[in-house]
Amino acid sequence: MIARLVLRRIAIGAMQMAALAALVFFVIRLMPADPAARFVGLGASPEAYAAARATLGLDKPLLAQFADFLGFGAARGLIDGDLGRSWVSGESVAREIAAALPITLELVACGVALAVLAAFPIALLSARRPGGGADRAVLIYGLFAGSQPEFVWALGLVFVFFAQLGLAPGPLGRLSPFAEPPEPVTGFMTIDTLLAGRFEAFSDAVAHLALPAATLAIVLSGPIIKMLRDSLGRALKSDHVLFARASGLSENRVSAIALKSALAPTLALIGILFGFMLGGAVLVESVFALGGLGQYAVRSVLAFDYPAIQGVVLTIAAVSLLVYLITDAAQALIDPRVAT
Amino acid sequence: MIAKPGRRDGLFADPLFIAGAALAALAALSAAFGHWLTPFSPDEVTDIVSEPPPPIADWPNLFVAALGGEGVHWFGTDAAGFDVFARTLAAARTDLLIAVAAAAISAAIGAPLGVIAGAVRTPATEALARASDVLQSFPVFITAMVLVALAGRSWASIVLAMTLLYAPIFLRLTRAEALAVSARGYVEAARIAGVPGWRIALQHVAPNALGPALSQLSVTIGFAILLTAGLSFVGAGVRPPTPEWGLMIAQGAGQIVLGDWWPALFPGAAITLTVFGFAAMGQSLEARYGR
Amino acid sequence: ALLLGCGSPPLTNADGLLVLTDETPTGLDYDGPSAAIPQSQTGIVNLMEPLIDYAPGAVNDSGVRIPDFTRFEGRLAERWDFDAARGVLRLHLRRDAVSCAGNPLTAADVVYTFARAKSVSGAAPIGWFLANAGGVADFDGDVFTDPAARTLGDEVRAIDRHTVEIRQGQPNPLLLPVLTTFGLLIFDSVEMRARATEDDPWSHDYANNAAPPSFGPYCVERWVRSSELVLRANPHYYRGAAPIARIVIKRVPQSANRYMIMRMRQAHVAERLTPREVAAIEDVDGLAVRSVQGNESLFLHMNFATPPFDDPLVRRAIAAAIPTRQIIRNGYFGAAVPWTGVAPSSYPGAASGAVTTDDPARAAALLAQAGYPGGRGLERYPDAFRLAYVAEREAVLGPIAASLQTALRRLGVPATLDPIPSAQFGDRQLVKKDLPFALNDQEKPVVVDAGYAAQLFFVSASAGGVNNMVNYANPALDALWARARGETDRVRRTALIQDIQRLASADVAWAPIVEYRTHWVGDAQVQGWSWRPDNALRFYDLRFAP
Amino acid sequence: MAAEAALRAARLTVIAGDAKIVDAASFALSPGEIVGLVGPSGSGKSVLALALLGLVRPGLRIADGAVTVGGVDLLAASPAAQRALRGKQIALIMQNARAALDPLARIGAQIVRVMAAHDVGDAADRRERAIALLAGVGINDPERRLDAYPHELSGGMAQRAVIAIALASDPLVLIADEPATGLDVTVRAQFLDALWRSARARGVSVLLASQEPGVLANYCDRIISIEAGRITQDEPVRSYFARRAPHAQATAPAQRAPATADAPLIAARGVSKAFGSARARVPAVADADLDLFPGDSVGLIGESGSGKSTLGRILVGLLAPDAGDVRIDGVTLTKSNDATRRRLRGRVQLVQQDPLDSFDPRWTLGDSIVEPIAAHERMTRSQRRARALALLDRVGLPHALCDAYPRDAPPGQLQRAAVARALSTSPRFIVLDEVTALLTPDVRRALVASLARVRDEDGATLLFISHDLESVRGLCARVAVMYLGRIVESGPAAAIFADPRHPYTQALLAAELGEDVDNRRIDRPQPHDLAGDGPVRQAAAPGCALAPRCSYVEARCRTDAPPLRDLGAGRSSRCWRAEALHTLRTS
Ligand SMILES: Nc1ncnc2c1ncn2[C@@H]1O[C@H](COP(=O)(O)OP(=O)(O)OP(=O)(O)O)[C@@H](O)[C@H]1O
Ligand SMILES: Nc1ncnc2c1ncn2[C@@H]1O[C@H](COP(=O)(O)OP(=O)(O)OP(=O)(O)O)[C@@H](O)[C@H]1O
Ligand SMILES: [Mg+2]
Ligand SMILES: [Mg+2]
Repeated sequence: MIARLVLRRIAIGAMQMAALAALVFFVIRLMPADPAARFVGLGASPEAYAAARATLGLDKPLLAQFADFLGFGAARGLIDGDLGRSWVSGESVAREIAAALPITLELVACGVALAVLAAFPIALLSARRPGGGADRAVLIYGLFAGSQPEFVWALGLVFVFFAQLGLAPGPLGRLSPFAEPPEPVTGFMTIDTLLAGRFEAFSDAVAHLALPAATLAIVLSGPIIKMLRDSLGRALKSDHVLFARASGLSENRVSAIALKSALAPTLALIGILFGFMLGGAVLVESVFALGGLGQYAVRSVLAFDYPAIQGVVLTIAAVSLLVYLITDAAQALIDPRVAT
Repeated sequence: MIAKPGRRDGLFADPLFIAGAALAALAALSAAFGHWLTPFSPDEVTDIVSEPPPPIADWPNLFVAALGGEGVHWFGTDAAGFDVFARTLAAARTDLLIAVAAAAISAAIGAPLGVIAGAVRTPATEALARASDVLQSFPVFITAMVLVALAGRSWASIVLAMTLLYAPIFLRLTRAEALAVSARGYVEAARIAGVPGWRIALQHVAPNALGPALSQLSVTIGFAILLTAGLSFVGAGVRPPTPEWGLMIAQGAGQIVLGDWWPALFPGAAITLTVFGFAAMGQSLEARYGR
Repeated sequence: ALLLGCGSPPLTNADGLLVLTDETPTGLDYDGPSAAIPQSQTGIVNLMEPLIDYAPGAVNDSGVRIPDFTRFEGRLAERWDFDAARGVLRLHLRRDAVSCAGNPLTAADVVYTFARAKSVSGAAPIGWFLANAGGVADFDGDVFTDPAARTLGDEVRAIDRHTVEIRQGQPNPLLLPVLTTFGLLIFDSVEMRARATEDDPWSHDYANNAAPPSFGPYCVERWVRSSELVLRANPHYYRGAAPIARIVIKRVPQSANRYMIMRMRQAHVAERLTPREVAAIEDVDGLAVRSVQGNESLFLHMNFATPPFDDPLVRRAIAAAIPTRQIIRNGYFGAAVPWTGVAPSSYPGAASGAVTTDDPARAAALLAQAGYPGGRGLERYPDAFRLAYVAEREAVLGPIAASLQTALRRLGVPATLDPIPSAQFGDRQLVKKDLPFALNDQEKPVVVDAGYAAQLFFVSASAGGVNNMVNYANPALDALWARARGETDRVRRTALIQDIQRLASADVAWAPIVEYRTHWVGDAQVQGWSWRPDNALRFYDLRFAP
Repeated sequence: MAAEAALRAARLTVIAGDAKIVDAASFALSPGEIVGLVGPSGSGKSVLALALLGLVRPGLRIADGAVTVGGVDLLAASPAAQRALRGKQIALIMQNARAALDPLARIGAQIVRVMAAHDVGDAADRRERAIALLAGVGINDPERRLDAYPHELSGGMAQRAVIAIALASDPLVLIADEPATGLDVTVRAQFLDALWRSARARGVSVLLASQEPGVLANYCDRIISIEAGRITQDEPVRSYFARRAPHAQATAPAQRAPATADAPLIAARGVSKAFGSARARVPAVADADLDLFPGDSVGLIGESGSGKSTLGRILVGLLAPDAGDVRIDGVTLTKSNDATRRRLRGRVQLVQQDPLDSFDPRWTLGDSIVEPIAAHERMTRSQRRARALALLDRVGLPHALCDAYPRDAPPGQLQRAAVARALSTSPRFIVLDEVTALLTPDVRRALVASLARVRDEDGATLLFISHDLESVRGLCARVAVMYLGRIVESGPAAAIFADPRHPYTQALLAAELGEDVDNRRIDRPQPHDLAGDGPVRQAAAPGCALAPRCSYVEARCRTDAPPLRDLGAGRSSRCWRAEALHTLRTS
């Protein structure tokens, strides 16, 4: 029945993507940009300008352009997995995204993982004695952690751990500048270094990932802790936990039961946060010069690079939908009621 | 969970709510009357750049001086020579204007639609729900950037962008609640009595389904402030030198490494306290009106 | 513990040179879409080699060698002779130049390079434009209308394997100068042809996205867009392999971070720090600030096509209101000098103009005279007074724009600030020419000649003023340029060009503000700094002091 | 006897803040004894039940007292020791079985982990034991149920699973908190039988909290009465019923015979309604015929899920039937039930099961009560208030309620307020859907009485849907019995109660727990009980729907479905052997 759930979600997702594609394409074309202008640049004669418009396919009617974008035109397009060429770099957008996406995924995955790891013990601590001192402290923290723009944390951490204490490597990307990056297999620096069996490079990558991931972790831990705390509190009040106590189960067992039932809603939240951070990590990325998807998106928007923007938005939407799908499936695995 | 009515009085028994409300009020006050507290204009540079705030020790006599109408850079000046104190106060106006407007408009659009979509199930309303899902699957930050790039860097277009992003959240939230409420016995009773649908939606469904939207409203204001700041940071927010906390932090952040902590610290504190305030209110409302 | 394990690893010179910059090259084809971006040029000029270059000149007080703009020296061409009568430049190519791909230099490479430029097949026809500026025969506007005109005739031809001739259409003293610029660097035609494809016969894709094959001192080792560019010395380089075998150019967007990393001695060179950060570096031992009063300047442009800027009185009033002293003190921390001319004062033929600034009283008077006493009446042009500048330069231009805005507000001028992304700024300045009011610190004429600068900016668009961003049109000036263009006598030409400049500044075509120093912050051990008009570092010249 | 008490509570006191929820409760259970704990809702039964295991819900605290189990004072013992006692010595059956089960764990796992906690048996044979337990509490094919999740079980099965868990490590004392509430009468009886048997078989002493006199009378040896947290009486079951005998017969059975002569007010013919998707189709009501005459009062009974509510909702035009037609007071129900409702407006009314749910929490009761009128007439505040007060009088409620909010009124009063609202439009026809289900017996009687008055005074026609046979007997002139969406028997109430002509009706009646201590269900043989828990829907099986459970089943029943046959005297039944039943039963 989980299979059914997955299939249904995939179908819906596909339709959403289609709608998105259309929306993005037409919205972007409202932007007050004149890409052709940039192409001809210096020494633009009207003819050169016209030529540029032709190269960009801007001379065609909008619907024709849309058809091309989708791949129903002469050239390859969306349905062939081809996102066109960047107007800034002239490089294939798909290739550029393929390079940037893993960077962001790695960052966000580690950030979320850290946040979750931190959240569980803390939430348990507060749920043990609801309304107690610990509980209040946790609540306050949960509200506080999310109350600053993440770049404040990022800059703060860099200033303290790099500039002041010299513990962390500088915000110079994913590896020490002179370190030889491993053959990109997964695109995840940590994994690739391991695959290449280069452990010094691995620890280097981890060290460079530490601060950015920590930044995300701090920001994300807020909502996660809050959610976990609330649903854990609800679970511990519930009849079935009381009944478990009444049947003489050990405190740890009882906590485990409560935790399991608190997990489902939290999973959903994690999925949402993950999706949000795919684009939202840009602030952290740019502070740490990671060159991830977010930075790519910002660059593209500022440069009115239509194909790149389309590519990024669609990619992020697709990945988030995938993540939602995964979390929902996981939820269904935990909670049989969801699956049916 | 269904809204429990008539417990508003309870709100002010909740320290969390009081604290939150106090912080929010503080921000509102500085937005309204901040300019009375300093002779400096938030958008005119002085000739002194990067002047540190006066040491606390001097504050008493400086205070006297200030009462004497003399200008004091309580929070120092930034790299452009702006008075940080004046700007921190004035920024409250920009940020609250954007955030409150965005949240309020989103709620004003999303919540009623949500009630309708939940109270009357027609193909049209179903389509509405699906459409809002699509809107929601947009990457928030990038979409905001695109929209701002579209409509130009002004507070109005930021509000527009946020409305597009937040209205669906309200819609979904309220719709779910409205669906639950429509299944309640009293709605059924009204139906049998032949009460017209619109009237049921208005008198029964709406009041009982808006609880979650209320707590969401407060939370959203916080989000909106942060998003505004983030947009400023990547240069897609309000135009400098508009006093805006995010912009001030972004500009001041570069100064920290030069040892000038004040241009970033004070707006940073302001944004933290304000967002925390709204988050706290949201939490406390959520505890009462559900989510 | 993890952090402790591998925090800041010590920086060793053995690994090579680490350069921090705000943006790595976005493309490496000088006819590509991103050649106008300065950081792209950094990549191009270190990978490719010119036919000739300026001879090295004196070393300035901060240890930077300035070219001697009066003398040329051979690069890929070891000798050349110019037949003034026929207007033919004969270049004798050196025989020992070998490209990164290992191909020896031949005349075919030069011919290919010009043929490619003339094909205007790239996104931006820089090569064509410079050849045109240098007066190379048949490099004219027809290429855009007439496909036939895009094929190279005999204006550039190989005499033998190592001799080429370039023929001029009419006399033009700029031919040698344009040959030094990044826009006519020589391609390795063998490699380029190998990379050509059906729909990309001129290998723009490869040159732009992988590496431009050439005979330069460095070759691309690794390039991750918007992250890093790693260069490795070309072992066959005809001047001998570069002293620093490896150059790592890292993108660190925030200047504050670049500053911090330099302070932590974790990098060798940082580009484009803010004046404030540079000032703060001065007294850090182990680090040195290298600067040159080059060709970078800040000016205010007011578009003649946008009222009220069509009124010279208004332009003069605004100019008079500019708080130049405050800008130099608070914006550049003293690292700039007032600028009165309209061409870089270091360029041959540059003249100083007579635009007064820093005079609020005069400004007020002029405004009143123009019919806007106390600024009343100007509120009719809110859009005209949106002061645009490149958003990416916020850290530097923000404060300056702010003090300018304040100064204007005090006059009653309803000025607002409008930072816009560089890409968009470029579109509007270069093509649409519809920016009404803008602060600009990006214009540095790549051909070292006041005349070229004058043509670029002030000759009316119809007469070849391709970068006439303010739509300034003055028949008298155009006439002067028409004469100067063909004038081969140095003295007379200079006289004409100085008249042009005087006209321009009399009309306040621009309100020049300051010429600011071009800075690099470097590790003290890094020696051999040299400056070029494109402001891109020449890594070949650098070495580590023992 | 005091010595070997299985459980002894002394001065047990539970407080919320400074309010005493349970006040110095002292009593004892001797081994093998089944003791009833009776008290009105909110009197502290559940709190006490939990406190006996040393547990309280958040907000509560055990302030004082001792609970001695197996010779140990549980409250004084260390947490570890307490855990050891809970489940091992003293086990709990919670009021709401569904909520008590861990929704994320399989039934088997939940049983086994309790065994593990008290290391009963060894890991290997625990599964076997679990199966045995489930079988013991009367769950059929336990192997399969072992791997079921709680949400896959029927209410009855969930209840039994909870008992199985409670019995997992053979406790000596069982605390059962209203274990049978919310179960179908038939299922409930069987379930309590199972509980009683396993208790007796294992010599377990049981504290059985309940408000149902029937339950107490049938299963308890002793009765402890609690009110507002204080134990007021502790007496043998007989003396308890001796005391409360008087108002056992509060309401007189309905005298009015329906005027079947004149045309029916409601005429339903071949009404069918199905729910769910094409794949999983649930025929909620199938081919139902029903006539109601002016002033008529029909009891509609049948186990949960048999389609009573659905039929009721169809009759008031809330649902449009898939097939068949319904004429109400001359109006034919159209498919578009909006249109219907507009035309019927006010002439029909519905009162629902959950009174709290049927009032808008934000409205005063007064406003809610007059809403049906206010929806169509413009009235001033004062007019509205006047009408509201009048209506409150009609159902005998204090005027104070007019300005009260739902949460401030006890369920009984709310339910009457709901009736008042229904009466506001002086309807011809009122459907009452299990209006008594959530009320305590005495409140129930009061409501039934006022309903009878409504019927008799202004001749409204009532359809009274209920599980509770006592109320039906008290109110209804005629009865219709539903099973799996079909009306299987109908006729005059007295006749049907005296001599049911359908095996299902018969089982239903047999399952009723009378208040007669001398005629306990467990002492009677129960040859004719239905098998299994609740109805089993087989898709398109031919033959009688009851066949799988019926003890009179014969070949014909499995092959072709019986029609609703007229048996004369206004009776009809959907059984091939209707006439024979009487003799079969007695023989
Ligand atoms: N967690 C709690 N905090 C405060 N008061 C409570 C709590 N739980 C129960 N009470 C109060 O204790 C009293 C007894 O509740 P309890 O559930 O034991 O009654 P009951 O006899 O079980 O009623 P019912 O028959 O409806 O189950 C009620 O007045 C209730 O308000
Ligand atoms: N809205 C609905 N959607 C789907 N199925 C429904 C719906 N309403 C009722 N059913 C199904 O129709 C059948 C009859 O339901 P109904 O509520 O009429 O029975 P009932 O006799 O009233 O039961 P109870 O005594 O528990 O109230 C049940 O199997 C139920 O699951
Ligand atoms: Mg109870
Ligand atoms: Mg029902």
